[in-house]
Amino acid sequence: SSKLVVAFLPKSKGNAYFISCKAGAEKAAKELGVELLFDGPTDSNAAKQNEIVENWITLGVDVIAVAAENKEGISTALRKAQRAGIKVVTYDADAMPDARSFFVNQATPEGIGHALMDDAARLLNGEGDFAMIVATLTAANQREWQKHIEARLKEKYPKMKLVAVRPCDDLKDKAQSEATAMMSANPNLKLIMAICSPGVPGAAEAVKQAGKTGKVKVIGLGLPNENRRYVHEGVTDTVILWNTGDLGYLTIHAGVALAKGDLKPGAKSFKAGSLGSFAVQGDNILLGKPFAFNKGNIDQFNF
Amino acid sequence: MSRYFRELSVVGALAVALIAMAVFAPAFFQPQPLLSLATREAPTLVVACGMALVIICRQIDISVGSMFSVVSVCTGILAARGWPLLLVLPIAAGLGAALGALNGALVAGLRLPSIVVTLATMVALRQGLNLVRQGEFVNMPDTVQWFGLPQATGQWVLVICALALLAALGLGLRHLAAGRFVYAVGTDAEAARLAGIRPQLVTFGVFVFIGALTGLAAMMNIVQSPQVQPLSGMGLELKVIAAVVVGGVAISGGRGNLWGAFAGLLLLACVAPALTHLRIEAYWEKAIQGAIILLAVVADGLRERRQA
Amino acid sequence: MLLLYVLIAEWLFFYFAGTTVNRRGVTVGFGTLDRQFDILRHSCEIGLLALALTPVIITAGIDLSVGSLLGLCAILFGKFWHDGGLPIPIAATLALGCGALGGALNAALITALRLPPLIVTLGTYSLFRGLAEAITRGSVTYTNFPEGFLFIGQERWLGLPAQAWLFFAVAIGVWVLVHRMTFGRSFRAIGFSPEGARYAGLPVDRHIALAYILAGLIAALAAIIYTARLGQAKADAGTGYELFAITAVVLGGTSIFGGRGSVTGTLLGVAAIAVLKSGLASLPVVMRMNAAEEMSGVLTGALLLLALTAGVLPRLWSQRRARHAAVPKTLPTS
Amino acid sequence: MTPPLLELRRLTKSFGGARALRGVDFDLKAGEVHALLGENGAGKSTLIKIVTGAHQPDGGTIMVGGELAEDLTPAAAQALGIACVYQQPALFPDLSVAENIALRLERGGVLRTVGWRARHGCARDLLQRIGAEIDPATEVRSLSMPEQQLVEIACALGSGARIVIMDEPTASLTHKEQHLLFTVVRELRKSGVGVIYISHRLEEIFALADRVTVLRDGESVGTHPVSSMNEAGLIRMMVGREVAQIYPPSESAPGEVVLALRDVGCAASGVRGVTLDVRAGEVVGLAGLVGAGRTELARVLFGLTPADSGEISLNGQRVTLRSPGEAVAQGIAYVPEDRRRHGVVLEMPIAHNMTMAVHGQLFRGAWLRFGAERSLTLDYIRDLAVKCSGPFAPGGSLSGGNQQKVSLARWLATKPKVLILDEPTQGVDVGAKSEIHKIVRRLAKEGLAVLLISSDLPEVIGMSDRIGVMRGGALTAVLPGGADAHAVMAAALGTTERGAA
Ligand SMILES: Nc1ncnc2c1ncn2[C@@H]1O[C@H](COP(=O)(O)OP(=O)(O)OP(=O)(O)O)[C@@H](O)[C@H]1O
Ligand SMILES: Nc1ncnc2c1ncn2[C@@H]1O[C@H](COP(=O)(O)OP(=O)(O)OP(=O)(O)O)[C@@H](O)[C@H]1O
Ligand SMILES: [Mg+2]
Ligand SMILES: [Mg+2]
Repeated sequence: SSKLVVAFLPKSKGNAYFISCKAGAEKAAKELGVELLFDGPTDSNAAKQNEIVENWITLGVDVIAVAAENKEGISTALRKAQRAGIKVVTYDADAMPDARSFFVNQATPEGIGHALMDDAARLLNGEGDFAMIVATLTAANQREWQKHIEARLKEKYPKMKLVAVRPCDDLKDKAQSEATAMMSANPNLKLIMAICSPGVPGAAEAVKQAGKTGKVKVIGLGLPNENRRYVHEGVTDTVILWNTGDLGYLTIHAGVALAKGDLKPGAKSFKAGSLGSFAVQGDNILLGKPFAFNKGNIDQFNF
Repeated sequence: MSRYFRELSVVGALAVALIAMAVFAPAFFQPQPLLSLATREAPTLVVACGMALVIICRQIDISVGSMFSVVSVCTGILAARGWPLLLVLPIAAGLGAALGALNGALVAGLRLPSIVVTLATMVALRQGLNLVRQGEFVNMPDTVQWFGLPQATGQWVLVICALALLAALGLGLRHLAAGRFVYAVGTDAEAARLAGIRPQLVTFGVFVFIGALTGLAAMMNIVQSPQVQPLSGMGLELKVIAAVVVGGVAISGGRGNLWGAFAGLLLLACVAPALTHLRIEAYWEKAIQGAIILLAVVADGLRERRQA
Repeated sequence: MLLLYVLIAEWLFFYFAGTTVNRRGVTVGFGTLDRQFDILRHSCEIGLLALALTPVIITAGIDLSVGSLLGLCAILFGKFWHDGGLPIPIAATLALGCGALGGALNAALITALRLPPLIVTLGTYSLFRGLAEAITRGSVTYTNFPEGFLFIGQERWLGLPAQAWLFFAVAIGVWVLVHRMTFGRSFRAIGFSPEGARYAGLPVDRHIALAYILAGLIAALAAIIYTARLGQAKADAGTGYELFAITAVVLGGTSIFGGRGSVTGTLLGVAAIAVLKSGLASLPVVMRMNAAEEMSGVLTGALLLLALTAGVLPRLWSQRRARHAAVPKTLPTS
Repeated sequence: MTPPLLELRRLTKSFGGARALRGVDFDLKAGEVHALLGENGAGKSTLIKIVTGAHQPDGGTIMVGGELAEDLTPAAAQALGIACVYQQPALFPDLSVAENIALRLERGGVLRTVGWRARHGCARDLLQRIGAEIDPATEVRSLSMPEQQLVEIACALGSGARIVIMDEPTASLTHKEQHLLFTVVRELRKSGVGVIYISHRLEEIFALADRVTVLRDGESVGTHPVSSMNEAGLIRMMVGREVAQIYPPSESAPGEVVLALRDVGCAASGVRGVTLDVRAGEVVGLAGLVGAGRTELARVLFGLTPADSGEISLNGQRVTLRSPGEAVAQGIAYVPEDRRRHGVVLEMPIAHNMTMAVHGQLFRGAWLRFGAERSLTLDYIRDLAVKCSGPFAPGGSLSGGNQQKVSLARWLATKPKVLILDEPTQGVDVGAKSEIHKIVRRLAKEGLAVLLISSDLPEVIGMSDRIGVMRGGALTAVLPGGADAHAVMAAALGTTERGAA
């Protein structure tokens, strides 16, 4: 066929977050008349990501868009793709700069870290104990976010204390167990911050079951659909995220533009179909600021 | 007394652990979190009962995790479509039993080694589920959660159901002829045959049984939260095998009981929350669980050596 | 032998169905040399574990801990090199030593205390992975390995992916051990009848220990290759590999009851799984369903059951025939 | 006329190549004790296993109470009223005595509940009836062999069967227990039960049985009323030749002491204070009743259960034997009693079996040399006249006697100084038996020290230069070769029991 082939690699393909990215990507692919391949590991596994990319190289796709599970791990494969004449963009989580042309940056780690920490501080009036639930602790962007959260905490909120960080293996059930244990171990806990998407509903379910709705607040990074119920019930206060559909949409547009030669290194801005223009900072295409979903606005979104 | 030495020593270890918690982290003992813990472990307990049966029968089933996921998702979809739970419940058990029957037919009918058969069905079922569902969650309506009961009531219902199942199975294993057959076949299938038992039938039955129990456990799982995650059964097989073995069921068959398996499960299930309470970093969890398993078997080995 | 035909059929099928010429006139897909090399590259680690497990399973044992040990050794290797500041070769040697030590722990528990291998290695499965996570506190990832080291995992040497040479060397080593040395004989005797082997004066415990220590050593080598391929050492390395390795070994005709089995069978088993997985990923139909991984899982499971069933069918058939043949003779004679 | 309780016609059964039964006829009437007699391996156990449904016959008919019983399974046989005491107790070691008895006796649906109290009561009653003092709650694994046998007997007794089969029930019983058993059997007969009674002890048969059927090499050679038979006649029927069997004469003059035992004991296996010398070129027989501890002594010498007291010397040098490997290195070879489990690895080729103990010598540097292996194997196949389809036929495809030769070849290949043979001719046909005897003689002539354990009294007496007699783990007497059989038996039984035997 004469269609361009764009391959879109999530960290894990069952994750609702990436499924919503895929919806935007599909929309863009349709508009642009390109063929979209979507494949990824079912669990977040760096080795499998590599294998999929290498398969795509021998399949001779035109563009590969990657959310990197692990920076170093994937970069070798991506460099190989570039040598084979394939255009590479990353989204959601970046690879090494020399292994891709552009990174579609949903929000800087700093921006995310600050937004979460500031929101936590706002809810607790800058004072009290809080805990964190993270994914596997091995995911690079989780580490990055955690680092910025802790930096912000140190710098601006001396009266707040991070009492526990527990991994949930990207499993909601595990997040729930961990949150339950954290609450009983720390009676003064005021807030749980979950920075992976299964973690937020998991923590919310734990708070709800413990009958501590309102006493222990839940915030985190997550999808509106997964958290809608808890936000309405008042268990979860705020969910912070960017528009994931737009992220997928923008990524495909950037990849195709790169393959067609419409987007070149050094560009200052980039126009992506119906979404209009985006700023380009160096080799980062910026999606915009993270968005806070709360009781007031969450029903306007469906992803 | 000495007959139940093995089970009692696990209970002893559990008691020591709980006393230690009472001294060092009394906050561990709060009714609500403990109820939550019990609720979440309830499905595991049901599967562990089935696993104990299978291992006593000198077989093993490592496909329970995959069966659990498959039944969770299938019945989750039915429940989400508004099928009445009273109808979904037997479907869950039936689906589980059917999957178990597949394992049972291959193991008992063709006399294939159970570890390999269930390894194959484990991989095939898990990947089959991923193939069809692509890892997607099933969203459940509110009416399904806790069977539509208030949360606390629902939690108690689940815990009591699991304990009732445990009690029924534990008593049945000891006091029903069928239970004694399982021990007989696990001890020596040839001697059982000579005694007029049909070992292949018992083996088949045990696999059907663990399937049905896994189906029930899946049902107990889907009523607990508003979403059903297809990965929910991941690693369940190793967790229950570990619990059963720590609880004194001999992997060589014919020895052990459900009470021990129950104690073993409690011991392992307490590790993660206990670590949180003792403010030990989470990364030690797996290592500690591994150490508990090894400790249990090493103790067994040493005891047997002394006796021999 | 059946497996060899399956493998050839599989390969030919994917060669014809999975190879296309793309828009730019380049041949792409399964039939390209690059893809064949990728298959080789990606099967090295699981292949090594399968080789490690072959002698163990021939002794009627099992080792569930090899995947976890791979993870632990990868982490230790990274730690020796990065935190310990040791040169790569020394770090690698130390990691290999740790692998052998891990195998020795299994061996000690299994032989000295006569514990069932399934349970011992289930325990060390958790223990090794747990230690890997504890050492890195779950979060440290060792990266930035020097180019020279990454060469092993990512570049070609004498035309083949560099790690393939290591893999073949180990394969030949294990083949010689199992098929050309007395150890292999001993493994088989132990697998068929441990008491029989003891009564023949064979050092049963020492040879069982050898099988497990070797398995640990090979798992450590797989860890180093894995690290070199991905350029990172992380606590989750090799998760679930043990199951694939066991599948490959059993598919290759090694009996889980011990005694029977061959290294060539294991290699064929590894190849059959790898070709299936990679081949499916290049079929357009499967690609559109984005389900190569899942489909290959389902098919591998089915293939395994098929192979097992094919193995027992002759037995069942002869039993049935014997029974039928006996029927006329049992009729009353009066 | 009422049909016989049990009627077997032209039963045949083969195991692989070995034909265990070649067309056996047999019948059992109500209210009789019918003895079944035959040499080791004659097919007695096989016959009764077919009757109890444990084995399927290849051909022939089984009639129970005048009705054709087809596709007999153990459950079906029990339903027909057939109960059996097997030669090797088929009990569940992990279950209690009461449970074992109940598993045999209780019938009904799988959902029937277990009445523990009734169960224990029933078990206690049954055990009392046969006079066994065993607590029904103990686990079977902690019982001794004779106690397990008693539990088996209790099972058969309690089943209310019309046909009770006993396969060497007295083999491991003490004198007192035997008496109780006899009473039980007579009681059964009185109540109209048919009893099939297998025993090698002729005196028991004369004391107990009404009729006797003799099996030889898988065929029935005749059924006679016991009253019309005498001992010599029965033996003639069993062996098909005169009793005075020809054993090859001793040709060698004993040389230096090769193996010297001084007060050797092993607490774990019950061997106590054994003092014995075995010289080069000498065959020392070890006689004793089953369970006398001869195998245990052999296991001590082979390092399987190392000695914990006393001294073992080889060629005048003190040695410690802690593992079979060490024993082999010192030049001790042991041809074990249970050849199917210990003697040969059934699944492995003959060649691999034969070279298994000489890996170190034959394969330098652990590297297999197939040529050397093949020629060594062919040599032994020729020397010992092993009947096989080739050096790579699996060990399991051979008949018992040929398996024994393979097991023997394995140890001859090690060029041992001391050869321990444990029941070398058990379950071996007459031809192979005399071949093995010749081989043993030849080896002795070549200067080997041979320790021959055998339960076949004529064999020990005929083959040995000296006879050691064991009882209860101790060596109670050393008699000269060709000693009187009664003297040997007296030593084996202990003089106090002599009169009863
Ligand atoms: N399961 C089996 N597989 C192969 N061969 C067997 C099996 N059972 C018995 N045999 C062979 O069948 C023949 C008859 O054995 P059987 O046990 O019936 O003899 P027996 O008369 O009971 O001897 P004994 O007095 O030693 O008990 C022997 O040659 C024996 O080796
Ligand atoms: N499997 C067993 N379980 C329990 N006790 C056993 C077992 N085998 C043997 N014994 C007991 O060990 C003791 C010694 O038995 P051993 O086999 O050494 O006797 P033996 O003289 O070699 O007799 P034979 O060789 O004729 O059977 C006996 O008291 C016997 O009852
Ligand atoms: Mg017999
Ligand atoms: Mg003996």
